[in-house]
Amino acid sequence: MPIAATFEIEYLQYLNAEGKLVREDLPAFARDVRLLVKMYQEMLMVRIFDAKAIALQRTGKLGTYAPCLGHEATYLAIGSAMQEDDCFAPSYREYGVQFHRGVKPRELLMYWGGDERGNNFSGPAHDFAWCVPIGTQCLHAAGSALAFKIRREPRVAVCTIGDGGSSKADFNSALNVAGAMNLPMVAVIVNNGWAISVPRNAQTGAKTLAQKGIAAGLECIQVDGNDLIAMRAAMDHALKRARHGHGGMVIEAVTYRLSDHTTADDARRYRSEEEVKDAWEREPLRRMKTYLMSLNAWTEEEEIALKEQCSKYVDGEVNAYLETKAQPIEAMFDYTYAELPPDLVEQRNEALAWEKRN
Amino acid sequence: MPIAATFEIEYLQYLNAEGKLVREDLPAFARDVRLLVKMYQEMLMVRIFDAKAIALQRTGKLGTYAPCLGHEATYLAIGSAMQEDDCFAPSYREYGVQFHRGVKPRELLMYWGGDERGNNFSGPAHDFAWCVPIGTQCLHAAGSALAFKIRREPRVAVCTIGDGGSSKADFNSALNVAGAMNLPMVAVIVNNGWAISVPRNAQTGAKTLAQKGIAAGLECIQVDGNDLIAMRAAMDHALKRARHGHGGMVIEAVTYRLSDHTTADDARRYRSEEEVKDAWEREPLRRMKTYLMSLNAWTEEEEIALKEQCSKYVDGEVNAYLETKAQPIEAMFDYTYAELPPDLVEQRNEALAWEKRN
Amino acid sequence: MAQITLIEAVTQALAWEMKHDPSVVVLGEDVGVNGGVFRATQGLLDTFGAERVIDTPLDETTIAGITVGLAAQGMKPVAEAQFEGFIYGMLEQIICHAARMRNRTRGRLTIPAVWRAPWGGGIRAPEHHSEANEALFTNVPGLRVVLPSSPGRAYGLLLAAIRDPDPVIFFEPKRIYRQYKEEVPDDGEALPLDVCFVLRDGSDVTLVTWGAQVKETLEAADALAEEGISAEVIDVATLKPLDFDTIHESVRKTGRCVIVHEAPRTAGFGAEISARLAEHALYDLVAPVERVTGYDTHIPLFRLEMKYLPSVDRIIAAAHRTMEVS
Amino acid sequence: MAQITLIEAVTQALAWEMKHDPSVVVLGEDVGVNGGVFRATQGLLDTFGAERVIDTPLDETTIAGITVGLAAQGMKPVAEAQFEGFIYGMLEQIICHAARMRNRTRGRLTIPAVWRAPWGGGIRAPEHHSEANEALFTNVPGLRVVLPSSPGRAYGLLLAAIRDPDPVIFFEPKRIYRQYKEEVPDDGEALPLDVCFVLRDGSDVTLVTWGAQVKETLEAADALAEEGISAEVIDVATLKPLDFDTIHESVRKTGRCVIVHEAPRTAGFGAEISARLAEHALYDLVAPVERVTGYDTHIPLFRLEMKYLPSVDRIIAAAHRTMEVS
Ligand SMILES: Cc1ncc(C[n+]2csc(CCOP(=O)(O)OP(=O)(O)O)c2C)c(N)n1
Ligand SMILES: Cc1ncc(C[n+]2csc(CCOP(=O)(O)OP(=O)(O)O)c2C)c(N)n1
Ligand SMILES: [Mg+2]
Ligand SMILES: [Mg+2]
Repeated sequence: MPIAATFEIEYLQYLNAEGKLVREDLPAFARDVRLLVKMYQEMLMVRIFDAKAIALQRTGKLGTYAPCLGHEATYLAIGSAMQEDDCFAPSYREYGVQFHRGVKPRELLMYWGGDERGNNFSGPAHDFAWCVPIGTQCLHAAGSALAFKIRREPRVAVCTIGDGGSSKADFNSALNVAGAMNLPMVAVIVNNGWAISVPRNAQTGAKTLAQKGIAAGLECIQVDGNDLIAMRAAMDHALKRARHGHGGMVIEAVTYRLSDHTTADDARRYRSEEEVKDAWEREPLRRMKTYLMSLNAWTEEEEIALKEQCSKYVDGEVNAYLETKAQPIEAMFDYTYAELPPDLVEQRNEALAWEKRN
Repeated sequence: MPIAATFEIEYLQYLNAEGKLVREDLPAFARDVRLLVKMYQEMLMVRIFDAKAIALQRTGKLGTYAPCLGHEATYLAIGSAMQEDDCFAPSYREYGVQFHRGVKPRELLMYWGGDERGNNFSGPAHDFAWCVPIGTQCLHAAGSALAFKIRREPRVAVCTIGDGGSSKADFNSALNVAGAMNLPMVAVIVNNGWAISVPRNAQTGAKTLAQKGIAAGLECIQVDGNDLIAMRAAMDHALKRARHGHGGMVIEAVTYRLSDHTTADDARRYRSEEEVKDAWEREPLRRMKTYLMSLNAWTEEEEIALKEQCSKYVDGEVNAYLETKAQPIEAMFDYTYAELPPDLVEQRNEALAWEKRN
Repeated sequence: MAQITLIEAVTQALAWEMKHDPSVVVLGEDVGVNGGVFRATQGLLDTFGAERVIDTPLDETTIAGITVGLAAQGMKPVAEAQFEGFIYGMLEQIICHAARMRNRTRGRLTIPAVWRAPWGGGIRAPEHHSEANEALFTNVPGLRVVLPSSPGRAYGLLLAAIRDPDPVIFFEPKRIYRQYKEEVPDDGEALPLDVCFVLRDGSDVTLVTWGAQVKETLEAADALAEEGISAEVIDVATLKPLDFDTIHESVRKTGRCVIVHEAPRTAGFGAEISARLAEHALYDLVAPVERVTGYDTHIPLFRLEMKYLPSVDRIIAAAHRTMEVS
Repeated sequence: MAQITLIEAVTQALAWEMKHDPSVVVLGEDVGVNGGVFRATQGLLDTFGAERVIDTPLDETTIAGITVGLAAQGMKPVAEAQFEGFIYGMLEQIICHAARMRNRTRGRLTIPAVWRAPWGGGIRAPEHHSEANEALFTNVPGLRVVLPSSPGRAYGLLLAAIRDPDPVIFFEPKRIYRQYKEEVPDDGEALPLDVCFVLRDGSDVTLVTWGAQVKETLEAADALAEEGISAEVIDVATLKPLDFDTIHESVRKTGRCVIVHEAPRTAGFGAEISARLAEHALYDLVAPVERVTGYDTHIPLFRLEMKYLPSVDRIIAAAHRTMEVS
């Protein structure tokens, strides 16, 4: 029978779970050992922040928190590959990307601590805030990419989405419009195996999540999301294509959610300890550390020193967060519209009066 | 680089535009010439109905009407391949499917004539009514398929969707859930080249629309939608797979909208006469007629006689439609809930009182 | 007989109806093994199996659309939106199809489905987990909108919602999911939809509310009682269709009405009640109607949310304002 | 100066603003070559090119979502829903993001976008092309909801909507798109949002309405005048935020109010106006407030639709009822 079209999804990995290179053609950036060390240090910092945030929640000093344990390589690759004037549209646990883009830990804590000011962060002013409604951020990335294209700015919009989120209508709509309009957009599907309690295979009959891009005519690739080198290489490639007007791309980063979904979740209800133990064998930091040490670029002493340093830094941020007073009640009103309509002025006064009374 | 997955989209055609067979392996049904003649007759009947409906609208006797000129083969193939207890979820111009399933022309006219009773039709009681919100019917098909699967009934749900509709979130969601739950559902993308004024290529960067099924892990195929034999063969295959629990399928039927989008549209505003003239060269009836005549299974005399017969029949239906009185005003209330709540009883009486007054 | 919470009453109602009606299925995100993020479907998977307790892909459009399809083909689906703040993706299917199918087909196809969702603020949850968006549904013909406020009413009204031949939006006030327990016989007895419940008789002022706010309203009634002000408390329970007669009867008696709800004030459902009073009870009203509601702003993240939600004090103050007039 | 229709005024406003503000883009289905199915964007593609007059794929979720993205990055998108009945797929993006972005980010990101849609019944259109669903938006903080009722107000209010720094839902009463022409200077003069327009002064009864219904309401006022009843007619124009003062002032004078709208009555926006009267104008009201509205049913297909829409007779009758009291 005549063939109308054929497609191929490649799988990219440089550094395997044991920290050994599995291919020769190392990309240029990966030959810069100091860069690799720096990225590794950032991954470690993210992991330390994550642990402290969970501890804060457990002691009642933070609201529900979504950890990123196991996603560090994927996030660092995204963050380090992007330019500052590129636009990032996250979901809700991409701390590694945000730290690299200048968001302060205290700001992330403020958001999870129930304070909107955390979204008015030190990162790029054009970046989007956390996006709780799954998948909707992908269309913000597409719209941003369209703005860049209209204004002929060499900028790329990057969105991240989960394996569960790859089922959400908005995600597929975003890929489709990116393909239809040839937008400078990169969508990274962070496939960590689970959407709360729903396993990846219950989300779709597709063999890979990367192939969702085929429906939109986008280039797609599946990458070992625990391999910092492979993820960074894929991001560099995708960003370059997009920046030069060659269109959007879908990257499936295969990783694993080593933590509960959030601090409100108990993953033991729905997945086996074995699965998690097995996943720890493939986690991203250990393999990078092994690799760097094999290059004599990293030592246990440096590791210990760095952990201490990160710990101090995060503690400082935590204190800054804890010392932040709640917003005054007016804050509830003052960002609803650019200018407060008469109705709201009245309600605002009403609320202020109650504040005084109590 | 290692390959994670590969895909192929086949293109199916038996009868080319000139009415010549392009492959040897004729499916069994296509060897039954009497069946082919009967299907041809039904296509002709649809075309005659279509013309009369447009004439009715032009003379103010019908509301906005969506013609199906050029889609006859695709629709007949779907209608004739389905079993009565299968479920059909159409958009708004699949007359060929509906006639074959027992819907009366007068009923279709009633709907376009502004009377809900047209949806309470003589076709299968479980079939869905016309669906104006683009793409939403595809999820009704998926839900129906899920009901059949839960009840272990050997039934298939079939939905049709346009090339434009293939961009709608609901369509992609329907494919995804069909794949994820292995549902007995067949989605036919009727690619007629246009979504009102928007050409197929503005809808998506995908090379084929069939490949949208790849994102959902479904089997997909592209078919010459003007070739009754190929379309019927594809439908038979898809229905059989689905009925036997082998999952859903996506069929892209490549055809062309030879008419305006609806009687409210003027296609000359956005497409060239040449394109339309060229499309007429590939229209479905002529090639079938040529083929049947080459088999000495059809003559000009029979054609003329049939046209007259169809014409008479449709005129009878038109008259039945024109003679139907409008519903009483109560009809506006009586199908809002199974039982009218007190509020509405009051409003109903109010409305009736007004009727009496005027 | 066991004492159960509101969330346990929801589970009990689902289990009863699934046991007695094989056409009932539950679907949503994490409703299976996980038993729902609030455990509303806890244990149902083990009892009824994966074909009737369905974890769907993560897409509200999908959930709403297949729910319509299931219902049209004779099933009785109970769909869950994980939070009320994620129900927006379901609106096209609910408004265009669930609410209209009976009317569109002159009764040939009907949608006996329920959409459940945890609803409202006050649990220190993240963004989009604290909304009171019932007003999205109350202007849509063909829908019923139900909001229980106690374990007993959650059980009886959910049974009624599932058995109702038309689509029902069933919002569960998550703030009081586990607030207290009460005896709820598991006898399959449904409560009537379309009636308001008078929780407390009173003669001076009528306090009308629904959902979690029933708690604050009853507390306000207690405080008022201590001052010698007799407040009648009405739980609307079924917002649409509205049983205005019960409210009207009460206001005929008291001449005063305070409406309490979490949602923003402007065009919140309280407006409809206040409007009906202006239209049908004008001469019964001694004092202007009062609305104690969320402000016309987004409910803030949790550090400020309790300042947004109507408080006992605000309800009492509103009642006092109505009492100033005689 | 040219006389133009309401739809031409929409086009004129779009063209003016695109000419004077390069960040304004128009997007939607068939807005390009076809100029929109009602021709609202007629000629814009030729003048401003395909980068600013954008035909999108057929998906409302896409349109709404990229509109949010465009606006967040400094563009001023004017998105079109081809009909109000197809706006449901846009709600999640409008409610969760357009309406909240400023609040969520403490003003860092804002959404200066407009969503236009032909609105309302009475044109013998197919199913889903005749709805009045403004109540979906009026309870959502952060939005503005605007409904012009004349060529001049369509021009001035659309300019204001595009220039407004916050998201605006702009519904265009399609029934009067081409009903009459009037002179509308193309001078870029915006009209104020947040104010009601008093179309006719009167002293006996206040008729409050918006959209296409303004026509029937004015006709009713004429008929009433002939009986010697002086009716004040107010076009609300901007439903949210509501300029209640103008309405209140009028009712203070007349003591009577009839609210007219196409949407179903229960929880329609008329309820908010009636409620505010019950709360702030109780002692001004001589007669109960009246609502003349669509019934609490789906607007029927066109053979019956005119029996659904409020008629001049029904408005007059309601006014008479208010006059019976003195
Ligand atoms: C529209 C919407 N529906 C449901 C939810 C509730 N919810 C929050 S996270 C989540 C699972 C997401 O899984 P995935 O997309 O894989 O991302 P991950 O959490 O694994 O990073 C769900 C269902 C939501 N936030 N938004
Ligand atoms: C949700 C929705 N958006 C917009 C429309 C308006 N509309 C009606 S038909 C149509 C084009 C459909 O094109 P296609 O899907 O290719 O089907 P065709 O009409 O070509 O058969 C549009 C945009 C609609 N009916 N529903
Ligand atoms: Mg996941
Ligand atoms: Mg088409």
